[in-house]
Amino acid sequence: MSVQQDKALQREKIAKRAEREIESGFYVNLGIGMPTMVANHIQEDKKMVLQSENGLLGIGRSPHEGEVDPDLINAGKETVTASISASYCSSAESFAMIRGEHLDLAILGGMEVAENGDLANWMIPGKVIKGMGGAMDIVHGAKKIVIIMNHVSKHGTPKILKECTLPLTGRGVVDRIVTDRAVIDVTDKGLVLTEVAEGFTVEEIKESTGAPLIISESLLEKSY
Amino acid sequence: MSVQQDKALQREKIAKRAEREIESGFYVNLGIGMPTMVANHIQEDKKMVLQSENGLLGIGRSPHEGEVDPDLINAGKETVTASISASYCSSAESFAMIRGEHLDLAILGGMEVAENGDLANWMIPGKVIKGMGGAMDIVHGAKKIVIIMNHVSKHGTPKILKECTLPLTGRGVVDRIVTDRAVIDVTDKGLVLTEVAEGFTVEEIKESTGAPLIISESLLEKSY
Amino acid sequence: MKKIYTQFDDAVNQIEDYSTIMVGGFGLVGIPENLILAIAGSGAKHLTVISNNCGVDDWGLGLLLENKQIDKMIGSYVGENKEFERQVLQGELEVELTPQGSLAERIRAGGAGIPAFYTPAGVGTPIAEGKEVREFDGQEYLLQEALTADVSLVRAAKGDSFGNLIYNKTARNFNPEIAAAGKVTIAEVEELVEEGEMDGDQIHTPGIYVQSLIEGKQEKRIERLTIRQKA
Amino acid sequence: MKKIYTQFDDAVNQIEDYSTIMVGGFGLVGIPENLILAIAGSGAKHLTVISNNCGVDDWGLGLLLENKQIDKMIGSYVGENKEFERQVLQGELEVELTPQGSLAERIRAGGAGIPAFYTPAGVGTPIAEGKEVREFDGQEYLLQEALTADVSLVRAAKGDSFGNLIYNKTARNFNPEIAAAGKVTIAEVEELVEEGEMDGDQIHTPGIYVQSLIEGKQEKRIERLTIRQKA
Repeated sequence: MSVQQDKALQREKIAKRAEREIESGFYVNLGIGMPTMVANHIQEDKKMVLQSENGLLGIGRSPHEGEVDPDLINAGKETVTASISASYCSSAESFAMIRGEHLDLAILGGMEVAENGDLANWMIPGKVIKGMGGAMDIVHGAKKIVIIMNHVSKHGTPKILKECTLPLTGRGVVDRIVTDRAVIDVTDKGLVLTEVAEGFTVEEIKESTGAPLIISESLLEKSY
Repeated sequence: MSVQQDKALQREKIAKRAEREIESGFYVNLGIGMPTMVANHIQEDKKMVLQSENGLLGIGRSPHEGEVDPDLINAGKETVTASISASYCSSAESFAMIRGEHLDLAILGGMEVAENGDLANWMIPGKVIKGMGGAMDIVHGAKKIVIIMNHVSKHGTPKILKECTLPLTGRGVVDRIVTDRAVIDVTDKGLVLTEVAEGFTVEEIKESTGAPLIISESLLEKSY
Repeated sequence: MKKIYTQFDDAVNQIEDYSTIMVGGFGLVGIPENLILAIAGSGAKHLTVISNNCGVDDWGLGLLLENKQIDKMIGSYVGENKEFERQVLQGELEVELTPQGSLAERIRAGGAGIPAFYTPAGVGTPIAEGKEVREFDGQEYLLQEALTADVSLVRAAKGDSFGNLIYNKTARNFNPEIAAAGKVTIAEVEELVEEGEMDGDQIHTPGIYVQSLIEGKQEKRIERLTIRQKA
Repeated sequence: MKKIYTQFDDAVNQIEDYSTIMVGGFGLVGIPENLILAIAGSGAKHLTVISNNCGVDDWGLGLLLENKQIDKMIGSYVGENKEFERQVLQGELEVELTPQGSLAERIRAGGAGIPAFYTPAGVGTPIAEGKEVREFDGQEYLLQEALTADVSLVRAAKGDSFGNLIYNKTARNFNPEIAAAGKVTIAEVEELVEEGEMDGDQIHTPGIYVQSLIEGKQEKRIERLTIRQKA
């Protein structure tokens, strides 16, 4: 298997596990990038509504060729369709919806997460700053914030840390981390390991995590 | 002439003079009570839009009997119609429009006006407080605030004063006062008498005003 | 997707004693009249009510006053109601008056996750007492805090099973912002329509703000009938 | 009642050097593309531009960058544009990044006469530097101030001679709030309709916010065409 294929599989695996966070009846915001992939895995029987922060409540599937409407895009600027119950609003109204915590869940990408729930996912010092877009608002804007990312960086170093080294997107905002290796909850007592992915041991997770882990009493192994 | 008729005529006279404040192209809010009467005097050739703070931009005439829509009222809770270009909005949006100073003019009633532009028009201590409604927002919400009222109280005492004695609706908010006797501008230098109504002399105006008056160099006598 | 009630009594069952409720409407226009009637019948007491007005003596929120179900009222104008006056004078009812635009904006802030904002309304008036005054760009402004409610009651012309709402004319008034500011929002709709029947560009309240709906027929009483005589 | 232009060059004639302009759109969707083209042709320089994004290299606000007409950009994401990056690195262009929701709310506040408000976004991040942080109900919030502009440029699907506007789908985005926040607002509309043709309940931007209009045809370039293959 090529490195490329391997990476793609890893992303699929994370997206599939993240899908389980979505309950029927939920209003959900999916961040740009890997979180968008979660949409492809949503089980048919789940009735949920996807919000796009540019001003669409009710994202549908991608359009067929003849169906493309240039006035209809998601927050990743991709052409989309709208679901049957969809409504449009201004960006100010859309972020009012977000900030007012009317969303049940946001699934976002991450660069680093700290044991207190700090999140860094928008800039790397020394690189040109492109902007935070809606990330800083969304991390304060859902009842539950789930971060999905690889467990370690491409250099093999932990991305879950005692303290973030990168500039923050939000302080103490993360509720759960879903990686290719494990599911970890951010709690008042510290990080709690609740699930371990197939192919990994608790020891391996501990070693590849840059902060102490409490092992949940109801730990699930080979969970996904 | 009965006192009643006399009062009604006086109100008509004030309303007619106040109508001259409205220019073609203006967006205007008319307060509840006497200001509402101004609408009856608007010259046909003036194209202007009346705003109602409950959420209607473009008040039309009163409905004919068969035309009444219980969902369509003005801020005085009277049934109205909507003009051809009318739009509806929420009260929050309507007051955003007001607060953002998008209106050109508001014509409001007054109990007392002070020489610095302070306005009192919402409560009399000792009487039951009914509430300020939209008055405190509107006095900050138009490019020009014109107060229309009788020049003196029913006891004959001045309503234009050095300082208001009643609790304020807004501080330094009034631009112009139109009464049954005179038109007075609030300026940095003090109150400036610009027009005197038919039947009154400058001396009489001075005597019935509770604050010093500067006489405008371009004073109009018998102006209305 | 949303809970659809068929009985108004059931719809308001979740309103408990000591709840804070927000109620849409301006005067008697746009009020959720059947939901209010049901609360009057429910016996829920010690309510804090946030609404621009408090109905009239025999209709709208006036019915809850009559039943002494309200402990505190937050609004901008309460002058249409004799019983209101009596209860205030007797010390039976607490009142918090807020300028109408500030009230609307405080409710909007509540739904929008804005804890507080500055507004010019009320500076230099009795309303400013105990509130922070701050200068921006040479002008003074008052700090006003957000309002939210345990339960919000709104009325719309149309609603669908996803909770999307469309209001009619000036019956919109406080309803959209109140729908967003309730932890739980119940919508009384004149007509429940099929999903997809409302154009997404024309929806005033997106369904995310609404937890349950009920269809009903309103009396739509008119407070000040004003008629133009035919020439 | 409103000024109706027939030439885009005339419409933007009032934009002077050193003006602050706000421009509607998210990515390339909903941008007033012909008005932007006209500014590119007008030679107006030293502009401060407030817009969520800054176009792409050869379209939208990217055209003004190419011409070095922009001194300062206030937005939330500017990553689609290589020339932007070059000018920032060379110190030719000043950038103020604001979280997208705070940007939208700052613009709304500008049009709504709210000088400042508190928001949770950015607390504990580099964005909070130099800004007041204040606690409400045990949570920390950042003070953000309103944004206004000398001239606002928006695009709508429909407009009438009273300045009323209706937007299409996600082309609405920042346009309604930007229309309200400009001292002068120019609307580029796909279709100029007769007065009375738009239902008053469906108007997104009431005419009070719009000073002039111009009808035009847009290219509506697509940034990220995403297609579902037929099964």
